[in-house]
Amino acid sequence: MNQPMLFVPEFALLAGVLLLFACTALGASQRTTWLVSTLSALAVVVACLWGLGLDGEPFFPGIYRVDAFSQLFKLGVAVALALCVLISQQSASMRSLSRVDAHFFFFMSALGMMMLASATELLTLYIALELSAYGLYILAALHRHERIGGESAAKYILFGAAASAVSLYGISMIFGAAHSTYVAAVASSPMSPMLLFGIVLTLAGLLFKLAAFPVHAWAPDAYQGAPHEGAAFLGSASKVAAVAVLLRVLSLAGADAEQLQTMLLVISVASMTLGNLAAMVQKDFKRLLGFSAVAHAGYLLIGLAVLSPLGAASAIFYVLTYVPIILCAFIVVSAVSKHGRNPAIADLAGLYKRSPLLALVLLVAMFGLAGIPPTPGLAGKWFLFSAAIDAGFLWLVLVAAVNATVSLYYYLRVVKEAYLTPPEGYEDIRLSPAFTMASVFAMLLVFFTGFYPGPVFQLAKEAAIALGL
Amino acid sequence: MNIAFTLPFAVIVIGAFLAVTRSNILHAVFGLAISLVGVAGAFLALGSPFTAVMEVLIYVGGIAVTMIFAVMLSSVSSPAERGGFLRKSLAALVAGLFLAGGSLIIVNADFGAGNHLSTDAWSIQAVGRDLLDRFNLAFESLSLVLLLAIVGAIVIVRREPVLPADQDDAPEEEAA
Amino acid sequence: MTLEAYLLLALLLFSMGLYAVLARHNLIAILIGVELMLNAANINFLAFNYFLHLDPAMAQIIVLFVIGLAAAEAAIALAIILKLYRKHQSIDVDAMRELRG
Amino acid sequence: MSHSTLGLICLLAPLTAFFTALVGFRNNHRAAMATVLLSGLASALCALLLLAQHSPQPELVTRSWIHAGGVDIYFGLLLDGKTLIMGAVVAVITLCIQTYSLNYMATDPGRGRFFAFLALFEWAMLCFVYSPSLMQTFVFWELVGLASFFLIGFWYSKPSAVAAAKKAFIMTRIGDVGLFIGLILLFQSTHTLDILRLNATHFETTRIELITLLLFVGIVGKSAQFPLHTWLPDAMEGPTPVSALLHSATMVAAGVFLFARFHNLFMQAELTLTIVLCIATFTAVLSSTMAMVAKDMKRVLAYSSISQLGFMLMGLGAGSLFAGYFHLVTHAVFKALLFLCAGAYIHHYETNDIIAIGRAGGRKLRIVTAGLVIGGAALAGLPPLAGFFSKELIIGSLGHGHPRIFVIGALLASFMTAYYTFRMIFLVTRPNADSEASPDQEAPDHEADDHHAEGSLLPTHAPIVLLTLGAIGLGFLGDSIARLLGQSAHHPALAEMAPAIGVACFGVLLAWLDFGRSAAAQNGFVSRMPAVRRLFEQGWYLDALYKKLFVGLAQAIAGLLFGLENRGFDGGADGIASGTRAAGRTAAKAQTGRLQLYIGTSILLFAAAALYIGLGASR
Repeated sequence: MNQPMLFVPEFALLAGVLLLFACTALGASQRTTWLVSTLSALAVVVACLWGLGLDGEPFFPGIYRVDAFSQLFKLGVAVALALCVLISQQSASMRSLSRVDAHFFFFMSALGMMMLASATELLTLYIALELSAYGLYILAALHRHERIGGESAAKYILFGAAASAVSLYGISMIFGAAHSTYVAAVASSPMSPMLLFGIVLTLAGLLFKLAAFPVHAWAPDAYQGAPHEGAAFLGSASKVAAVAVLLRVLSLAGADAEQLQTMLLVISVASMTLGNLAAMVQKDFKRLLGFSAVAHAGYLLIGLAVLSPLGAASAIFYVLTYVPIILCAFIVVSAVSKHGRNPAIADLAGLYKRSPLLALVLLVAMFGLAGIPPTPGLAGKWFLFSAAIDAGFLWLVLVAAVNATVSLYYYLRVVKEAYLTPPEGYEDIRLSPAFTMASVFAMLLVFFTGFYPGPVFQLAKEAAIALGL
Repeated sequence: MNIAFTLPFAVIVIGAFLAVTRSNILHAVFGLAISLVGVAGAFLALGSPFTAVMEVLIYVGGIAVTMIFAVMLSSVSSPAERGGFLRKSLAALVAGLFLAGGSLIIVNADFGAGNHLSTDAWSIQAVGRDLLDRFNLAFESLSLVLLLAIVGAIVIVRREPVLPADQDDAPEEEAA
Repeated sequence: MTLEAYLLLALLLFSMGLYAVLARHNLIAILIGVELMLNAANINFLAFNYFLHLDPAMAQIIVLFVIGLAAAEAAIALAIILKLYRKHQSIDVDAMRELRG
Repeated sequence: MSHSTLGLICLLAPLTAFFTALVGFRNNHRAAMATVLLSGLASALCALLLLAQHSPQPELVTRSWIHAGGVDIYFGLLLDGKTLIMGAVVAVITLCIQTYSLNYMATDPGRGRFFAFLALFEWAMLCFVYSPSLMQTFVFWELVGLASFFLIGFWYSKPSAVAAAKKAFIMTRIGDVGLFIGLILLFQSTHTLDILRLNATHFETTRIELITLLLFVGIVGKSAQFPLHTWLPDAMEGPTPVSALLHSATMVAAGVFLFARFHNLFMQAELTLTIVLCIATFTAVLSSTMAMVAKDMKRVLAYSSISQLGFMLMGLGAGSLFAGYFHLVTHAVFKALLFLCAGAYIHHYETNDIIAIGRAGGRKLRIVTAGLVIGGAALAGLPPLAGFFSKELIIGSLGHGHPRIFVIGALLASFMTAYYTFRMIFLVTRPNADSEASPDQEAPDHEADDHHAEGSLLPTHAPIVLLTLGAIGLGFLGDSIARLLGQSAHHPALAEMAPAIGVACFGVLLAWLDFGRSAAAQNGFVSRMPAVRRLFEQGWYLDALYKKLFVGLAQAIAGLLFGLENRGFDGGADGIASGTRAAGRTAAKAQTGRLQLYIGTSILLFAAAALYIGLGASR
């Protein structure tokens, strides 16, 4: 395979970036930009599908790896991007002036995330991390209700900047201890206190992206304060990229880093417990999703913490199937929202009467998050739990199962609101074709992976093998 | 004591001290600038004149000046640092613990036989070559980052026009 | 001078930045703290490179990039802070407590 | 038609009906009801045909779902004796109840949705019963619980209904955690999900004790055994047809069926069996005492369900698959019958109170009263009705090689069952306005306000008649059921049966003395001991205890974690729910809104971890 071809998904994305930059610069209308953006995103998805089988190193050796692992994650990012772009035709929750420009940030950030999946050198990785994060910071600042939006964006970027500074300090320690920034070289260098010190500090910045305890506090705020489409992107694509980069860095530590594993397990348990408990008392639907994202970071960390190929494969499967599920939830948020306001859970009342399709999308989303069949949520948990038991962490599974029980409570509260409460005082919702398309597409993805998890899990296993854990 | 180390050391610490403690935000920014000049000195002492120049140009010339602009735009008089003894002491505690723990790691670290002053002359040519060779991708991405930041900053601070009472676009406030 | 001296200097700078992040009321002052932390990492990179003579160009390039990233980050953060000021008429971190619970 | 076609129709009809009724006929109740009824008919026919064509060898109709880690996970049908019987029972009883609901729910504004959920319930239960793999078993076990949540909470405008639905869901989920871990452990030890192969596995280690114990935790939750039984009486808040479905062939039967499904595994675990026997016997006695004083007709039946489930588990735990299974089947029939009768009274007289129903002239509903008497007699275990045979077998199986205490417990529960059943019957059929008994003013209101459509009575009476016939005749089918299960039917000798018949007759006699004869005070012997009555009425204070326990625990933990004062617990909701929510509120308080606190905590924790790990590595 010649070198430029390895880069096809990124090139497609870059072309989209340039087109959208042109749209921004030339002052194209909102509708034109949306069309350009949607078509480009589709092209990216196609490019990523085409690129699934690629393998190679397109640059100087050791900097950037294109393999089954990276390509699968790129596909996940691309799908999330396409769905987010598709539902941002109106973007009522965004400041009216920014609705054209937002697409540019989506694409930029997605480019950073794709690079994160492939980067095998810490500097490249750090730059990709920042590229993806800056796009999200900007997106988070565009909510039309500026009071909440500004506060959440300021908290997000300052917390993020501090976390990435800690991370960079950690990378400098790794550089000093391992005499290199190449992941391969670091992985083969002998463990020293300083190296572990560096790895843990680096993890702080990466766990920040995943919204795991204790660096989770930005998530509910950012979910609540970002415009709906931005929050959707934040909740889906960013999670995918975070898992990719975490797996990459954890493979540094090797399988025998017992204390590191202990730390990750503690973080996992704390994340899921805190996220689920706090989600229970939320009234704002997006904030609830924010806390639920913290809980899901906890579940994902089970797969990462066991540091085994099976664990990695289950985490990959979980996060990939999580994308359409969480996007279903955000489609509902976006469609229910009136004048771009954040919907409270009470605003979902009688959704079943107001828009049956939307109610079904919500049902699918909540069942998926709760892990109820026929969504892939159950298969994902099954894989994660079996990996944990294989590694001998029965207690962890116990905690996670109790947590899943607790989480059902608030997911079902949402379903109950939509199906059992009468829609008094709320008018019917008319879905635009774009929303209908996005809903159907997202639900198809959920049902497909729910009924046939086999193919995706197979891909996840290949990815885990390519990672070489 | 080596003057090449102590001078930057003193400048950095004094500058940082100002930056961290001055309640007038303008003074704090000046403190940051002083500290960064010291960091540039340290870079020089570490044999890298190129980065030292960049540090002064970009950081002191760019970032610090931008901050001053921001301060000017937001308010001339910064918010008073009220009380907050508890917050300060807690912050000092966390920072102090980090300092103590980090030094423990550093002092105990073993850097092997290669730990001595380097005499290699660092050429700007090598930097330039590597930028276009090994770090080509990072270099390109950095340009994207800068583009993103410029566009983003403009988009964020752009003022929203107050539209006529259009049903959908009327700016609404969240209930107080 | 030894490598350890430079590393300790960087650590001190980092801790001071950390203190600023945790203790200051003013959002810009918090940002200043972050900049100090980033510079501490930069000193680390160059010091390691200089004393362990690892790679003639790598550390310099890293430092260069970090400076660039810091500039971009500062630009975005300042823009957000400015916007916040317009809405709240304040850039005190204590004014940002609407999102909680 | 081939078996696979029949099976697929049987499973897919309710699912199709669910979606059609829910999405397609949102505003057309008539069409929704017709669709569901047709699907119920199709399922019942297919299930009966499958039963009629059974082959001696188990048959698998499956489709592979996913291949992971060397294990094939598939979905489909397993056709053997156990599933065929249970499937037919589920499908037929569901059909009866759907027919019955035509009248019962005739004027309810949400009847289309109600029928849709009935279809969902049936689908989940059938898929659970016919499941060939662990995965499918668990998936549909959960869905059964979910569907019951929707049905119990169907009258969402009643806060008590919502609370009951929540309670049912939470209580059963507690058990499900155990079940889930048990299933995973089972999978880990055997590396197969295939139920047939699992049942053929022989375990060498004591791990089987742990696994079966965990499975039993799930069963305790689902089949409402002590200490997780408190949800079942409250589940009465749903419409009566739902109670009928829930208590007979679905929801609670799922637990017992699971036990029967894994009977071979349980037989390998001595310790678990003993625990099962203890809990089942205790539950049977405990809940019978509560039934003796309840005045709400549905509540009496609910307590009796709990105790009969205890009986089934006693039979299974004593090692007799046939006895327990047979009782599961007969109980499904007569309990459905009793609930439908109760529903007819409640519907007609608009009260749940037995005494009030009797005074209002309950016996004038002749067909219903006949059903109540026959169903009650079957429940009491009077020969030659269905309940007699199966209960006899259970007591017989307990007699072989088990401590005396279990037999005594069973006889005691059997006596109380006869007593409270006939107490109910006599109060309804022989009302006595001069007696000491008074209708309970605080008894819960009758169900919905305005479902009074006196259309054709056929949909009400036909299922009652059909089930009455079942309650009379099913007892004689024991031999064929035993053959289907591959067991030999054990016919106890008359001498063995004597004690059981004796206590049952004694119970009836006592009920006659207390309630039946014309001069009776209609104030049972229990009621004459106020302290005992209070104890029984309050369900041995277990609900209050749980609430105190869980709320207290949550408060203690919350207080310990954050040192905050606790306030604002919801008084009404279930203790566990409000306890967890309190913990939730405390957890949400940790999100203080202070940015620097977030950053500080994070850095402190990460630095601590980094130091611990870094310095730990140097040692």
